[in-house]
This record gives sequence, structure tokens and C-alpha cells, in this order.
Amino acid sequence: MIFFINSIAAYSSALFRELSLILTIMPAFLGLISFFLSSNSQRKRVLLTGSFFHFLITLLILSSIFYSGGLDGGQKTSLLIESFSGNAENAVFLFIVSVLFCGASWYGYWYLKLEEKTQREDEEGFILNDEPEAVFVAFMLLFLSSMTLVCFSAHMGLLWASIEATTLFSAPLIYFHRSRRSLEATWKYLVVCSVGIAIALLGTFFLSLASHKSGGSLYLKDLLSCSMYDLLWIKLSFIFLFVGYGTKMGLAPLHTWLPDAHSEAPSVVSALLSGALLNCAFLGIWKTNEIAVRAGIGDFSSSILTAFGMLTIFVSAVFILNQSEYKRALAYSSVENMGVMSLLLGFASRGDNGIYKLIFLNALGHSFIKSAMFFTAGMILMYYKTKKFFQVSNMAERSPFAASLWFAGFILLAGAPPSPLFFPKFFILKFSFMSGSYFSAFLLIFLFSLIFAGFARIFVSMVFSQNAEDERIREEKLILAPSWIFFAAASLLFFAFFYFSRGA
Amino acid sequence: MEIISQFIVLAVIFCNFFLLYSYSPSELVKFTAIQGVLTAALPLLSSSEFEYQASAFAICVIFLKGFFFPLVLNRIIKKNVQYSNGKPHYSGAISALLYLSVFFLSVWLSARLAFETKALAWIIPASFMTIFSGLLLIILRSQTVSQIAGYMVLENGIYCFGSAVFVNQPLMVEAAILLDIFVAVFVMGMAVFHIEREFDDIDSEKLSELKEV
Amino acid sequence: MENLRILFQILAMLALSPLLFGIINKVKAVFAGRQGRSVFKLYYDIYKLLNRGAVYSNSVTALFKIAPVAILSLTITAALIVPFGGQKGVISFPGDFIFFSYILAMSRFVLILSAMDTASSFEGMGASREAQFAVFSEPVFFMAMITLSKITGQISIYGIFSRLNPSLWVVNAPVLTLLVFSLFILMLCEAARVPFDDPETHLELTMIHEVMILDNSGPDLAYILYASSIKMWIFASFISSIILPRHSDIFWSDCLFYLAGIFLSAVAVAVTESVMARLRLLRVPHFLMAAFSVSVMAFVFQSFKG
Amino acid sequence: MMLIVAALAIFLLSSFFSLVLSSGYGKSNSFNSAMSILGAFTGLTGAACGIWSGGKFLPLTHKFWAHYLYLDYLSHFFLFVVFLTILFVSVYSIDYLKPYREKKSLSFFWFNFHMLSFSMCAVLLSKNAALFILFWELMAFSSYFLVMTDHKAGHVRHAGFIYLCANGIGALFLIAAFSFISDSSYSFVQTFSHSSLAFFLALAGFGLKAGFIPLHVWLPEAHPAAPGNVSALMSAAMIKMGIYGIFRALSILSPWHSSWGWTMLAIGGLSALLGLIMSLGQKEIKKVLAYSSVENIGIIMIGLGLAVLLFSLKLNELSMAAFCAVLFHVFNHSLFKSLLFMGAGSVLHAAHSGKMDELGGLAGKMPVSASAFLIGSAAAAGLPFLNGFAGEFVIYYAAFSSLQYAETSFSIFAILFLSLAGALGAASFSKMFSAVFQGRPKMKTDRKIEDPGFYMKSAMIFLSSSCLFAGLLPYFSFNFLFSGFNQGFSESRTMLDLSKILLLMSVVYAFSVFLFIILYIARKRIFSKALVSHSVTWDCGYSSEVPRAQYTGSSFSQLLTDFFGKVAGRPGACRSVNGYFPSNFSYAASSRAFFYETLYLPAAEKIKAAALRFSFIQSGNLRLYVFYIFIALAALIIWKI
Repeated sequence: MIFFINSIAAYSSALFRELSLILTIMPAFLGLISFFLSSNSQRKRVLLTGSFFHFLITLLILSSIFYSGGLDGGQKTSLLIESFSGNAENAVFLFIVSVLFCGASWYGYWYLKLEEKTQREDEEGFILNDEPEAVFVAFMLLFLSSMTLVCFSAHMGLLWASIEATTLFSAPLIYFHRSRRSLEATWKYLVVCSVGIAIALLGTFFLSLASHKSGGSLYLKDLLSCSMYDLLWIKLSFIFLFVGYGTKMGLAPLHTWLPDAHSEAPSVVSALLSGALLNCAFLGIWKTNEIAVRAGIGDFSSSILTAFGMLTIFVSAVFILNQSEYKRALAYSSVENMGVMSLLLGFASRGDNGIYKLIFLNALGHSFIKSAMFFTAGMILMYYKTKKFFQVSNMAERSPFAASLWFAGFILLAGAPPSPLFFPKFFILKFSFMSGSYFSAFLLIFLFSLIFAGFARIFVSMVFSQNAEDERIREEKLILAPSWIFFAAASLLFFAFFYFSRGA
Repeated sequence: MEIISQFIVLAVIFCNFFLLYSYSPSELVKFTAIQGVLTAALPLLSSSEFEYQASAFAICVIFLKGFFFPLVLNRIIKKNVQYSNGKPHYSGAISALLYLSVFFLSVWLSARLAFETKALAWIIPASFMTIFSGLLLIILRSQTVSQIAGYMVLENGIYCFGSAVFVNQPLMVEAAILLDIFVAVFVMGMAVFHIEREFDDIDSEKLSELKEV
Repeated sequence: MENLRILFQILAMLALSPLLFGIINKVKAVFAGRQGRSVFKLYYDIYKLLNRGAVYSNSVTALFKIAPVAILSLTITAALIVPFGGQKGVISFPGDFIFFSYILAMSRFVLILSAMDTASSFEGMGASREAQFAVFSEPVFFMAMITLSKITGQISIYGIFSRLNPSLWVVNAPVLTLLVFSLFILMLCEAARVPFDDPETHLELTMIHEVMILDNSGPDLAYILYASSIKMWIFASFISSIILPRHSDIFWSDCLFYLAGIFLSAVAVAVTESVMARLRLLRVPHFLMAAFSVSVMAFVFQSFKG
Repeated sequence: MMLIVAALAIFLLSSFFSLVLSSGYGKSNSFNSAMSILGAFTGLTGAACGIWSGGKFLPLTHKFWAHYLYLDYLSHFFLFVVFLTILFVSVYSIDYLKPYREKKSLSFFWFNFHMLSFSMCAVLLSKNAALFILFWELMAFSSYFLVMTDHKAGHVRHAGFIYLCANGIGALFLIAAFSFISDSSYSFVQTFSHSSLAFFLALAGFGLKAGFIPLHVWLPEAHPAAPGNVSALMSAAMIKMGIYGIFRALSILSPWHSSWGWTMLAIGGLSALLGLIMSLGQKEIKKVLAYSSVENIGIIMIGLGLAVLLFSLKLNELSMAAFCAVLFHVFNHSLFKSLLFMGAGSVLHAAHSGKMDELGGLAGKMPVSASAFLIGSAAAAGLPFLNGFAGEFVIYYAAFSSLQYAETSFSIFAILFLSLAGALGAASFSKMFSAVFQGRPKMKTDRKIEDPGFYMKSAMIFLSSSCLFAGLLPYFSFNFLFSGFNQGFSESRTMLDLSKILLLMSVVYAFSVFLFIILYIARKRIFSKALVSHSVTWDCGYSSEVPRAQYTGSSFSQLLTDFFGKVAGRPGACRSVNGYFPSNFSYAASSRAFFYETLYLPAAEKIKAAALRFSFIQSGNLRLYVFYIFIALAALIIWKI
């Protein structure tokens, strides 16, 4: 069996370039085809097959990266487009994108089936006619290909272009339900993100200016290898890139689009948005931070990252407390987790590289849990037809399957040990206590407890009864299969990480 | 060659003045188109030797910015006629003041960031000015179409800065960046079309339902 | 010789304790210019009650019937710990005054429960007042014990009182006087005498200790009266072993001094009773707190001087 | 050791069984409780021999186990306490859950019950920070679900919410504390730096679970809301996890500061006194019992503070004695507190109302639970003849014998706190027992009130007899529990004195019981020839029989609660009597949770209001959002360049 895997890995590492190319082009191609397909059911099958193949190829690539030299393996540039690279963080984020997309397409497949049957009207009572399914499936696949491109790009310009592409492809997806509120959310999402991304473009140009002396090329391997940088320009470029990708990632003052987009988009899309898209934006910041550390302004970038991380956690705590819609609460918890990730990155660039594993763990854990929660939220929205949490009650008796998922998600989100989010939280408190900044440590404890209390208020009042009438809702168990799988994977992550850390 | 590109840069700076001053979305779109064409023409003229690849690029950019987008946006503006000559958001004096402040800000910024590239004399302040006026347009104007125009002005600025500062980038990346900008404008156009159909006017004040209670 | 002495101790205590109430009433009568009841009145009462039948209310459980017996046995156990005439009490071990105070608390607990058992509003009133007084009297006793063990360095009652000798009085007279004063107030509270509770009143609303045994009759009442007299004896013996500490080897002379001390304290109780009137109910906690602060002052004098 | 692991396996297995077989077996209480009794019994024997041998003979060859599990005397002692409580509670819940079973399937209930017992034992064993918090959270969430069994009622949900937040915040403090104590592979390791900060964080985290005064807010809410058997298990076993945590923190952090001792003493004194004062003002049985748990935790903290202070004065033997006293009180408290909650449960079971002012005169109809409740409340009040007194006596003994050393002013505070707590305890428990069981029923109820089923009775009888046994013969339980405490101490002089005193105490008990019997026989003989008649209680000749005129619980404690004012939480709302012929006059007294309403509720309101003020950020105006980007950019440039 081992021999069999080794041979596949060897074979695939040789074909790394071709495989990576196929991986990005194939979903885009399928998306275009699905425009012209006649029947909806065919389109949905295309979506499923597309995501399955994508997952298969990702596994192949991952094995090749493992084979070619462990997780932080050597640079591999593809023949056709030498801007493709396959080091550690790309592999992890690629894996997240493809696994999440599989779950989303499975959920989407059934969701669209149910959509046709139930005619839902919007809060204001307009009959809700959905976007033609063709548009939805096509843009979903295009969205997938743009995210894969992000994970592969080794050239800062290409990275920028692919992140911009993800914004553009995801905008129509948010507008799937065609209600006034989702239109407004799409418009805000488009304007805020494209302005942010434009600033990131400016940052990329500053970056090339900074490395002007050594040929100004924007390839990652050149940027990381060249030594003399123009200090002022590299700082300016870091700031612009940080603000640009920060808007896309949802850091504190720039996060305004996130709650609107996530609460108005259909749950399939918001799962992908908060699970995969935020990670791609984080990848952008990760790369800029890596360049900044190589250029010797590590503490400059880490102070910015930590400051923004703390601000983000503060803002998310403040907004979760008075939240009245459960989908927006989930969006703010994504904002909070992004704050945690940027805090971790800030600590990482202070030199201790053991933290990279923690960042991967947080990214993986958060994406799995958050997307599973959005799937469940979608089903709850379908059963109870309201977004307000106080109008949903007595889920424990009326829809026990969804209630158990919902509460399990709450436990995992809160960072209680079976959830992988425990270790990053443990580390942040440890690092801030050890590095002597007691004030920020106690502030963190206060904020985390506020967030926990805010979540408890929302989830508990939904699951347990408020004198609601008790007719049982016919539950769809199959559609929520990915949620259970993702929750199981997340807690498996916890035990795996715990077991591996024993060695250290 | 040099003098012409110098004039183009000055023209770009003045375009910003007209942009900040004009109040009707149709005029905004017109001046953005002019500015787009001018900035696209810059690399053609400034670079001495003639490259086949760069010039082909510039031509298609000119085509898109000069003709295709004004066409789309004007079609939207024509549909709801009553907004074509709406009262400007603020009086002329303020727009002049804004223009001057943006001008001095960009000149101070470019002087402070010591440049030693051999680029044209005034191109860096011009690009900064365009960027800032693009941002101002988005922030101060309330019509959705003017926000798109603001975004395009922002892109013109960045493009102008990019073309001035560094020359050769791999073709694929250049193409990807330009493609993204145009797809962005195209998708925004589609969004405005839906907004216009849904809210039957393109004022973004209506779009403020999603807020924290 | 040793167990003969112990036997004498127990018998003397059991026999003489009702005499205390007699003396108190006689002295009060003399103060009021009356001839007063005979000194042995309590003996006659107990004998009379023992021969009489009992009347039980129909809302009473078995606890009411057992309570008097439990109260008497507990009080006698407590009395055995107290030293008699400067000699060791029957039982003495380190920390026995903790045991002693909790045994008294137990007997009070049983008394309260038996009072509440009768479902009468008078007995409930008495029980709640008794519970409130107990809360403020416990710390007084413990503070006194802390000071005493600080002075003598011992933690058993007999150890403390064997160390108290006239020479000690000379050394720290103020501390010991304050102690005696607070213990005297404690005695008045525990034995339910005037400043806290008026034993002679007939108006149920003003009684505290008397009202709790309102419904007891016949032998139960006899047991309870006898128990309260022993309780009086216990606290009187505390005071007498502090005022007149005698540890000469002649047992009988020490005994005489000890008994004289007890009767002297009984007279003192009678004097305070005829001089003072009963305190208002809300004043009692403040009075007990005053006693507590007196013993704290004693401790402060002792620790900083020493 | 294998027995304990076997017990854990049984709990885990039966929890999944109860979930899987949700039809047939899972529902039936007898199967589930039988499984938990089996698990508890095996665990009990394992823990007992663990204690007896002082945790020495437990060979743990397997390297994997040794790395993760603590197997010393401390965890075995707490395991013994936990298994004992689980045993009694599961016997008790066979009958107790019968009315619940008609309403809805109890498979989820039993799943959580087994999970709770499993996680409590696992917490006691885990030596690794991540494992510890994993089982800690498992314990928190499973007990949360148990508290929310009848979540139809509003106050239950409210109580559950407060309980959940307390657990969440406690876990955060624990994470912060463990970050100091654990090394990179998350296992506990002896630390010498930052020890005070780590200790106070651990104190906050474990305090939220133990429930002493400033952090006790969830306890009087969660216990009344939970069903009888769950609140018995929680207050007897689960609260002790907090105490175990503090013990473990003390054993890990090495340079003890005397400030720790002082804070623990202050906290202990505060919670002992305030706990009882607030229990006086309460009107429900279970709330009174919850506050008395707070008080007993207070006494435990006084003992701990005393021990730490004695240790810092190098009086090691006395501090060891104080530690033994604390453990002894933990053991005794779990016995009588579970007995009391079972009694309260059977009262609720029969009369379906926990309000003391509505009950009354139950002793006649429910003799067994009345006598069990009497023994429990006497023990809780710390009266002699019962095990509550033995624990407190040893703390007193340590405090008094430390008096003659130089600067031991702290032991005075300890003694005064204990004495006041003793007196207040007697008042509060006499109030409760008399209000519920004595006098005549205050409210006419048509329900047939009689003693609960066989299993409930047997559990209560067994528990009260063990209370009596531990009380009357403290020497045996003291030696059994502390022979293995640590070698140096068990031969020391104080230990020998202590066991001699306890032996002597049982002699005194024997004597007074003997005296009681003699006097009783004498009384019987007198009554044989005297005539006994029955009539109405003496009521100054008032004609009609008025049960309402009885002294209810709140009137019994009215003197004390008025004295202590708002803390006891009794704002009496009475309309003043006016005019010469006042028509009607009403007096309504409501009991309120003092700390919750004056400290936590206003703070929560302020935080929410402050948070609301930030909502302007998301004001829905797109142009403002773009402006935010601009501001962020400008701020960064100015700040950094």
C-alpha cells in the first residue's frame, strides 16, 4: 500500500505543473459549459463532478508536495506559467478550498433541489424568484477556479489578480435570492472590496519599486531571495497591501461588508465565503508578511498585525453582544477568527516559527466549523423562515437533528477543547502573558468571555423552548451530512494536533 | 515625443478638476473616458522603442476605456432621465477647494517619496491626484453610477502610476490585471442595472437597510 | 481517691445547681423589700412536676417528646467538661471548649426545633429570638477563649484554668477583669436573665426562653427547668474559676472557694436583675456586640503587652 | 488503578448505550442506574485502596498512561468522594426519575449523567493541560444539559444561561492559568516564575466552579433549576472539582506567598458568612441548600487559607493538619449535602412545591425523609454527634493550637468566621427544617403526601446512617482517609494528638447517649402511671384554629434578615397602616439574589449599552465604509512612517 502511494506521489510530482494547471482551468471550463447545458439537474451533476475531480487532483498535488520534501517543500514552478508555486501554506489553503467546495457542492446540490419545491417569500413579502441556476452553478465553479489560482500564484501581481477575480465571481452568488437586501449586500461587497483591492494593486506596484535595485521582479522567489530593499518603499508597500487584503479578509475597520454579505447570501455561498475566501485573503497577507520579515522589518509588520488583530476581536465582541440575527452572529465570529489569525501571524513574525502549525490549525479548524455552521443555519432558515434568533425556539423538540448540530457547532466555535480553536486561543493567552503585556492578556480574556456570552445568548435561546407550539418539523438528514463530517474532522484535528505536539 | 507625453500628463491633471467639479453622472462618465484614453496612451508615447506587445495592449485598453464603458454607463443613465442633471452634491467653491487640496497633497507626497526613476516629470503627482480624486468621488457622491466612475478614476490613477514606474512585467500578469479591472467595471454595471430595476432609481441612499440595530 | 473526687463533683453539681435560682430570687426579693420565695422553691417545683401527668398538643411529632430528654443529657455532658473547684473536669482534652460550645449549641438547636414543633406563633417568636441571640453570643465565647488561651498558652479548659492563679491576676489584672465582665454578660444571655429576657414575665409576647417551653408540661418541664439550672451552674463555674483561682493541694478548701465564687456570681446576677430592666429586643444584638468588643479589647491588651 | 479505569470505561460505555438504545433499554431508568451503580462501585473500591496505600502501590508501567495521568493520593481522595456520591445519587434516581419518564424519553438525560460522572473522574486523573480542560468543558456542558432537563420553564433557562457563561469564563481563566503551568507539550510541570499571577488566575477559574462569594452567582440559580438527583450530584461532587483544582495548583506552584493565604481566608470568611446570611433570606428549600453549599465552600477556603498561612510561617505539621481538615470537610460535606438535596428532592417529589412558606407539617406524613433531613441539616449546621462537626473541629484545633506562636493573628479571624458560621448555620437550618417539616401544613393541598419510593428511602437511610457513623466515630474515618496522606505527617505528634482527641470525642458521645437512654427510661417509667391527654396548643384561649398564624420560615428569620438588611435580600414591601381604623394591611417579602442584582446585572447592562454605542460603525451607509478604508490607510501611514 505504501509503495502504491509513493509511486503516485512520484508520478504526480513530475507532473506538478500540468496538474496544477488542470486544477485551475478545469472548474472554469466546466462553469462555462454549464451555461449552455439545458436542464438544471445536469448542471447540478456537473457541479458535483467538478468538485469531486478538483478534490481528487488536490490530493494528488498534496501527495506530490509531501513526496518532494515535506510540508515546507522546495519551490516548484510550473513549466507553462512559472508563477505557480507549491509550498506549505499554499498546500494547506488549497486543501481547505477543495474540501470545503466538495461539502458546499453536496449541500448545494440538495439545496437547489429543495429550492425549486418551496416557494419562499422574502421578509417584506415579495415573492422570491431565484437567479437562474445556470448563473449560480457557473459562477460557483468560476469562484472555485479563482480560489485555486490564488493558492497557486507565486507572483504578487497574479496573486492580486486572482483575489480580485474571487471578488468578482462571488458577487453574483451573493445576489442569488434576488431580494432587495441581498442586492444591497452585493453592491456594498463589490464597492468596498474592489476599492480595497485597488489599494492592494498600488501596494504591489510599491513592492516592485522597493525591489527596484534587483530588477523589480514580482516573483515570490526573487522577492524572498533578494537582500537590499529600499526601506521606506517596503514599509509603504506592506501598509497598502495589508489594508488591501485586510479589507478582503475582514479585519476591524475594513470588515463592514462581511456581516451584510454573509447574512444575505445563501448559506452555501456564505459557507464558502467565510470558509475559503477569507483564507485566500489571509494567504495574501501571509505572503506580504513573509516578504516584510525577509526584508528585516519583521517587528514593524508584527506590531501592525497584532494591533489590527486586537481591534478586530474587540469590534467583533462588541457587535456579537447585541446581535439579533444568527447568520450575522456567525459572520462576526468569522471576523473574530480572522482577528485571532492576524494576532497569531503577528506573534509568529516575532521569530517563533512553531506558531505556523498553529495558524494552519486555526485556518483548518475555523473553515470546517464555520462552513458546517452555515450549512446548518441554511437549514434552520428553511425550517423556521426567519433570520431573527428570538423568533426561532424549541429547536430541541421540533428539529432535534439540526439542534444537535447547532449546539455542537456552538461548543466547537466557543473554543472548548474538543475544538481545534482551543490551541491557538491557549497560545495567544500564553504568549501575551509570557511577553509581559498583562493588560492585553486580560483584555483578551474579557473580550473572549464577551463573545462566549453573546454566542450563548443566541444559541441557547434558539435550541431551548420559549413556549412555542411543538409540532415536529420533517427534517432533511442527508443534506446536513457534510456538517457532521466537518465537525468530526475538526475534533479529529484537535486530537491529532494534541498527539503530535506530545513529541515536541 | 517628450512634449506630447508632458501635455498628456497635464491633461490628466485637469481632467481631475472637471471630474470633481461636474455634477451630472453623464459628464462624469465622459471625463472618466477621456482620462482613461489619455492614461492608456501614456506608455505608448513615453517609451522610445516600439514594442509590439505593449502597443497592442494599449490599443485594446483605449478601446475599452474610451468607447465600451461610456456606452454601457450612458445607456443606464439615459434610462432614468430625471437624474441626468441633478443638483451637484456640493457647490463649485467646495469642489475647487477639494481639487487644490488634492493637488497639493499629491505634490507633497511625490516630493517626499524621493524618486530616482527616469520617469516623466509630473507623472507621479498626476497618478496620486487621480487616485485621491477617485477615492473622493466614491466617498462624496451618492449616485451608484458616479461611484463606478470614481472607481474607474481610481484605476486610471493606479494604472498611470504603474505604467510610469516599471516597464516590463510578464504578459500574463499584465493581461490578468487589466482583465480584472474591466470585469469589475462590467459586474458593477450589471449590479447597477439590477439596482435600477429593483429600486427604480440609482441613488445609493436607498441602499441603507442593512445596519446594526 | 481520684474517682471519689469525681463522683463528689458530679453529685455536688447535680444537687446544688437548682439552688442558684433560689438564691437569685431570694436576693431579688430582699432588694425589693419582700420576703420572697424559699431558696429551695425550684426543688419543690421539679419534684411536683415529675409526679404530674402531661398535656400534649395534637400537632406535635415525636421530636417534641424526645427534646426535653435530649436537652438535659446534652447539658449534663457539657457540665462534665467544666472544671470543678480548680480540679480537672470529668473529661478534658485539647480543644474541648470548642466541643463544649457546640454541645450547648446542639441543645439550643433541639430546644428551638421542639418549640417550632408546636406550630404556635408564641413559641415560634421565642425560637427566632433565641436563634438571633445565639448568633451574637457565640463569637463572645470564642473571643474570650482565644484571649484565655493566649494568656495561658493552653488549649484545653482545664489547662487554662489550672494556669490561672492569683499571681497571674497581679500580672494582667485589666485583661482578666474585662474577660470576667464579658463572660458575665454571656452568662446573663445564655441563662436568659434580665437584660436579655425576663424570666418572671407572664406576657407571652415579651418572653424568649420561657415561651419556648410554654407547651411543655409535667416531667418534660421538670427536665427542661433542671437543664437550665445546670446551664446557669456551668457559666457561674466559669466565672468563679477565674475570680477565685485556687490550686492548693487541699481539695476541700478549693471546693469551698469555688462554691463561694459560684454563689457570689449568682448574687451578682440577682443584683443586676433588680437594678436593670429588660432591654428592647433590637438593643440586644448591640449589647452582645459590646461584650464582644470588650473581649477583643482584652485580647489586644494581652497581645501587645505580652 | 485498573479498577478506576474500568469504572471510567463503564461510564463511557453506558453513556453511549443510553444514547444508542434510545428505545427499549435506554429509557428504562433501572438499566442505566444499574450501570452507573456498577461503575461507581468498582471505582469506589479502586479509589479506597488507592487512598489506603497513599497511591504508592499503583504500578503504572505503560509509559503512555504515566505521561497523561496523575495517580497520587490527592486525586484518589477526590475520586473516592465522587464515586461515593455517584453511587448514592444513582440509587436515589431510580425512583426519582419515574415522573420524568412519563413526559419524555430520558435517554439524553442518562447520556449526560454518565458523561458527567465520566468527565468528573477524568478531570481528577488528567495531568495534561489540554486533557484537563477537555474534560472540564465536557463536565461543564454535560451538567449544563442536565440542569436544562425541564427547559420549558423560563427561570430554568435563565439559570442555565448564567451557568453556561460562568463555565465559559471559568474555562478562559483556566486556560490563562495553565499557560503558565504547562510546557510546550501541554503537560503540567513544576513552575517557579510568575507563581502569584498563575495562582490568582487559577483561583478565579476554579472559584467559578467551586462557587465562593464573588463568583458564586450561578450556584443559587443552577441548583434549584436542576432536578433533585442532579443538584445532589452537582453540589456534592462537582463543586469539589474547584477545590481539587486549587489543591493541584498549590502542589504545582512552588513559592507560596502569604498573600495567597490571606486572600483565601478573606474569600472563605466572606462566603461562609454571606452565604448563610443570604440563605436566611431565601424562600425555597433548594436555594437555601445552594447558599449553604456556598457557606461550606467558604469553610473549606478558610481551612485552605489557614493551611497556606501556617505553611508560610514554617509550622508544617499544623498546616498539614489544616489540609487534612479541609479534605475531611470535603468528604463530610459531600455526604450531608447530597443527603439534604435528596431530602429536598423527595419533598418536591411529594408536594410539588419548593416554597417553604407553602409547606409545613410534613414530618407526620413523611417520617423517613423528615428524619433523614433532620440528620442532614444537623450535620450541615456543624452540630456534634454528626460528621459536619468533625471537619470543623479539626480546623478549629489547627487554628487554636497555632495561637501561641508569634504573629498568628490570622487564626483569630479563622476562629471567629467559623464560630459565626456555626451559629448562623444552626439558625438557617432550624428555620428550614421547622418551616418544612414541623407545625401544621400552611397550604391546603389535595395531593397525597407520603414517603417516596423504596430506592429513594434506602439511599437516604444509607446516607444518614453513614453521616451518623462518620459523626459518632470520627476516629475511624479520619484514620482511614488520612493514613496515606503523606508519610512524614502521619507519624507526627499533631496527627497522634488529633486521633487521640477524636477517639476521646467518641467516648463522650457514647457517655451522653448512655445518659439519654437512662433519662428516657426514667421518663417512660414516670409516664406509665401518669395520665396523658391531648388538646390544642396553648393559644391564650383563642377560639379558631388558624394555621396561617404559625411562624413561617421567613418570619422565623425576619429578626436576622432585618439586622443584616439588603444583603439577606428581603426588601419587605408593606403598605403603611394609616388612619384610626386601618382597612387592610399587606406585607410582601421577596427574596432576591443580592450579589446578582447589585453587581452582575448592572455590569452586564452597562457592557451591553457600551456595546450598543458602537453600532454606528455598521450604519449601512456605503460611503462611510469606503471612508473607513481611507482612515485606516491614513492612520497606518501616519503611525508607522
